[in-house]
Amino acid sequence: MKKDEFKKLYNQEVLKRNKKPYNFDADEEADVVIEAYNPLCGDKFNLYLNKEDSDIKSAHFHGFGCALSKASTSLLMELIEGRNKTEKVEKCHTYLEAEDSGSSKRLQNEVQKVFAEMKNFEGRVDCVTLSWKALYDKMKNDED
Amino acid sequence: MKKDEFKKLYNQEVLKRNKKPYNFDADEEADVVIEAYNPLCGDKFNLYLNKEDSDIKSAHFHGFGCALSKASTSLLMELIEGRNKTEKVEKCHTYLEAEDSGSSKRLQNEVQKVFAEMKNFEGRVDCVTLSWKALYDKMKNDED
Amino acid sequence: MKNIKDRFPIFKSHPDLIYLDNAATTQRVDKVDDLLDEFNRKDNATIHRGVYELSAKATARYEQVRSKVAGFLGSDNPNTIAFTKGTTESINVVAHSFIKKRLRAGDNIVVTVMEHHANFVPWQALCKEMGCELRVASLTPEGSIDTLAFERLVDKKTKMVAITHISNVLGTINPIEQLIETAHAQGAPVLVDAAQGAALYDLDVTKLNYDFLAFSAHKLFGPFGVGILYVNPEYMGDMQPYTLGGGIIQSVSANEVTFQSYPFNLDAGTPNVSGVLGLGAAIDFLNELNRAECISHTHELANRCVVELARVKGIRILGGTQMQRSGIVSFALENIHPHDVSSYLNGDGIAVRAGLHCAQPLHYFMKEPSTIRISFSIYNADNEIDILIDSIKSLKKFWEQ
Amino acid sequence: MKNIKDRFPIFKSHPDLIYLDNAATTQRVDKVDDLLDEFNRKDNATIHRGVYELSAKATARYEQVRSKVAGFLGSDNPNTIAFTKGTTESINVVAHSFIKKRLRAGDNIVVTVMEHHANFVPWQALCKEMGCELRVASLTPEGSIDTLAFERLVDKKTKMVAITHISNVLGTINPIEQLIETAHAQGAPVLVDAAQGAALYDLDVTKLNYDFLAFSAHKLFGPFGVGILYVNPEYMGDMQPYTLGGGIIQSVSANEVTFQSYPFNLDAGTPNVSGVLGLGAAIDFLNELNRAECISHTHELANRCVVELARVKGIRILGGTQMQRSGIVSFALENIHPHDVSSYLNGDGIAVRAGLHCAQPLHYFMKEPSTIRISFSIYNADNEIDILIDSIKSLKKFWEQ
Ligand SMILES: Cc1ncc(COP(=O)(O)O)c(C=O)c1O
Ligand SMILES: Cc1ncc(COP(=O)(O)O)c(C=O)c1O
Repeated sequence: MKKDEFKKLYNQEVLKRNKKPYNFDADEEADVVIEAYNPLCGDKFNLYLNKEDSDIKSAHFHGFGCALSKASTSLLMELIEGRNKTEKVEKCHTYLEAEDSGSSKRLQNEVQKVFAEMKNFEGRVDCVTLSWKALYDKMKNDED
Repeated sequence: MKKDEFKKLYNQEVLKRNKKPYNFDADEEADVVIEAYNPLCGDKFNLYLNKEDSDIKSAHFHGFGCALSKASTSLLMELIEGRNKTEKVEKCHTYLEAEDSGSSKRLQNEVQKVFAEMKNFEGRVDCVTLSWKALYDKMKNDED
Repeated sequence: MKNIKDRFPIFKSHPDLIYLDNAATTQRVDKVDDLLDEFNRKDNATIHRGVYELSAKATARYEQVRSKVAGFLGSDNPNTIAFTKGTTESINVVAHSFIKKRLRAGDNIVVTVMEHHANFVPWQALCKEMGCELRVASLTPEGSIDTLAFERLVDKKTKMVAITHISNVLGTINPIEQLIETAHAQGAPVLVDAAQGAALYDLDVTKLNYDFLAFSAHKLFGPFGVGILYVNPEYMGDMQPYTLGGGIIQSVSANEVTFQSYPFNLDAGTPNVSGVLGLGAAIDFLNELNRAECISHTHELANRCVVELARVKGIRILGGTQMQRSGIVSFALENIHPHDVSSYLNGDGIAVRAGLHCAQPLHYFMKEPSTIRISFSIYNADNEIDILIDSIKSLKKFWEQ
Repeated sequence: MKNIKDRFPIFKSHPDLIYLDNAATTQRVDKVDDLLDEFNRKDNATIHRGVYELSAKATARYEQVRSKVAGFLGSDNPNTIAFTKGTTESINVVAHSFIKKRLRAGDNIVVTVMEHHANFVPWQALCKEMGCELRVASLTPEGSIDTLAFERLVDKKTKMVAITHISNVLGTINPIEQLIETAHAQGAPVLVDAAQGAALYDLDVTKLNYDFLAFSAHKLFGPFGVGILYVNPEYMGDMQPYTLGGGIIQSVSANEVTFQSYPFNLDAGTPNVSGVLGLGAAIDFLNELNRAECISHTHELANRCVVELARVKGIRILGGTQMQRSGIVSFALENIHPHDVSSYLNGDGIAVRAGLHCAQPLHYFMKEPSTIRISFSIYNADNEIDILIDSIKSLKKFWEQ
């Protein structure tokens, strides 16, 4: 990744969300706490979800991570708040698929597209998908 | 090793001793039986020694091995019969040293020289030194 | 198979070399040499969490090889594949990190008497440690597994069946599909030692249904120091680490440690990155080949070799003509020790192996203290058999002079 | 040190590369690349009992490397040296094949909090298994081992002391001579993890008197997949095999197995012959170097780097200025995560590592969740520090815009 690519990508959405992450606090009373942890780099976020029936009433997160993981977790919180479970799983799935397949076609949302492009960050895909994967795995497991 | 080198070396002493090895029989009554064994190729000889005081009254051997190991064991039997222990250790030592150092200077005996040259057999030194090492190790151990 | 030899640089510097020691290690194909050299000079980096380009690229390529190997075995799950040091380490991993904790005194493990030490000693040691029985399946005089006897050995107490696909001494191609069925009928998982077969034979897991499979890169035209372990997804969750160290840790404090999951819990220490990429290039080469043609080429060579050897007086060939034989032929020569034979053959530029070939139990069983092994690969040719036979005949003459 | 860089082919294809990840892996020297390529194309063969020329030559060269490594460590006994996959495997071998059977419940093993996972997790797991205590020596705030505290940890129940020569995060050079004396005074054998030091520092066993020493070829300009274990002759007889398989067997029947003795009982499976010969070439290169000059070169770079970094606002450098520091500097930057830093530096062609560097206990101890590591080698130059510092400053500007 060249420096201007770096700047371009960080500029658009990442730095903004890194500085002002959405719902960045520890909600100790949450119904569900999911840990998203990367042992190789030490990034660790807790995702705090409050449910109402099968809907997510509120989604908060807190922890330590790079700008990419923080911004992408922040985006995840924005997106899932108010959603029901199936929608959430679908969202994560669509997103992770885009990461995997290299296609962002199925992603409608402009913001999501930016994140899907992040896989071009050499060696940083793990950062971007950290919380999405953790949430997806948890949801899938609960289903089974 | 080229084929004519092979033939030259085998011709002189090896084939003779391989066909008519010295004292090639199992002396089940022997005072000492030493096993000389190479696990990689399966060569295995038993050395049967009969003592009188610290002298070797008789030295026999039996087993399975290639022409080099058989001939060299045969030579060893010839050399140690009638010797006392110190002489034996000395003989083996001189010989193994010659193998190691690449020098056959200290070896007086013409026959021994041939064997010392056997280390030029690519990858066959182990065959040649098999019984000599086994005897030497045994003698050294008994000393300690 | 005519132009294949040109792909192997060793024959450029040794045009007269008749290399018949392919069961020990194959020669390296140009593609592998090129890749290794290029990686060393231009792309060298270690993997994981290097966020600079060289390292990120090496990481991506390393993981691509995992997918490639999975595909090579017919699996669409790259995470079934772990990288090891070789077949030997792969088998040890299964013994130590999978089956050990499932063993109770009185259980048994079934192997065959034709196993390479790598697929014999780890099970033997484990059985001894855990108070279990090692059951060694016998062979027919021809050198095939006695399938009826095998069936009787496997029972409800059998916790693992470990069998070789091809014997590295006899060349026997075992009916592994059938043996696997027998084992599965008793609920026993099966490890296939594919060291000798992986280069040319189809080992598709969807057809053969093995649970574990092991092979080495250096026997399929690839580099030393790299091997593969395939683990059935059903058992992946049970795989513990083997060697402990960096790269496999989830979290560690003074009192606690948690590990990543298979296959990443087997990558302790800096991996052999160049070796793994070299394996990838070797598999690319294998995928280019018409493997059916390669198999019939090596089988024909071996069969003709058997016929020609049988004509030489005083030769005993291991295994019969009824068994399924790969490109391997082992024999002994009356009155001339295998090492003397191989030294003499070397004088004619012929490279063969002499000894026990890491298969002592088989040699005891066959009552041969030592043998000479000829093993063919894709670059061998018919006229090499003529030279071999001539050399043996001339040795006999020299010996009997 | 001017012309040294020309010896490293990677800088020909990447002339602007500023490679500061030498603690992870060093670049390969031309001599090693040349040897590997030549071996692969012209000399490829496996070792032991190949009685044909290629194999006999490979065997002889392989064993020569054993002598060379012994000589490199000041030992005149080649059989003190075993070849492994790397430092990690070497340490596991000592844990599993030497010390395990000497441990009784209530014994203890002493390590330090600055150990790499490779020299921490194996001992931790062993202690857990055997009911022993893992004692973790603490550091001064400066990042040096607290030698007084260390002395109190070692007692008559200490069955092993395992310490790193150089911390792969702090760069601390430990007073191993003194620590070894402390351990020996209590009768405890000492393993030195020399992964970071073996390339440049004098690790002569006759001076330092360690009992076990481990290092990896890939950190001394050599290939991946090869490591060294040195064992004091006093303990050689106690070394059991680790991985089981061919090449280490003395004799095996259906019921019994006996093994060869150390170091040959560690060579299970086909060895990484090319890798070992590559290590030999790397040691030849090291022997050519003026190592004292190399050490002062890398120390000067690291020291200047510390000074320059300290001037940048918001930077926390791990370890102090009082400690003995090798060519390694780790730091954290206020408000900018190490991965963001390293991605940005990559944009300027600078390769550094970010994360926990396989040293979680140390990071917990230092209360840093993650750091950026700069590690210098002989081919790095002063102006690279300028570029590094400029890049960090420009990142800060971009971040705070
Ligand atoms: C201090 C230290 N010990 C052990 C290791 C492990 O070495 P390897 O990964 O080559 O096994 C490393 C490097 O990764 C290290 O820096
Ligand atoms: C049948 C068989 N199994 C296992 C092995 C061991 O393979 P490696 O030495 O590559 O670990 C070999 C070859 O040596 C073999 O032929």
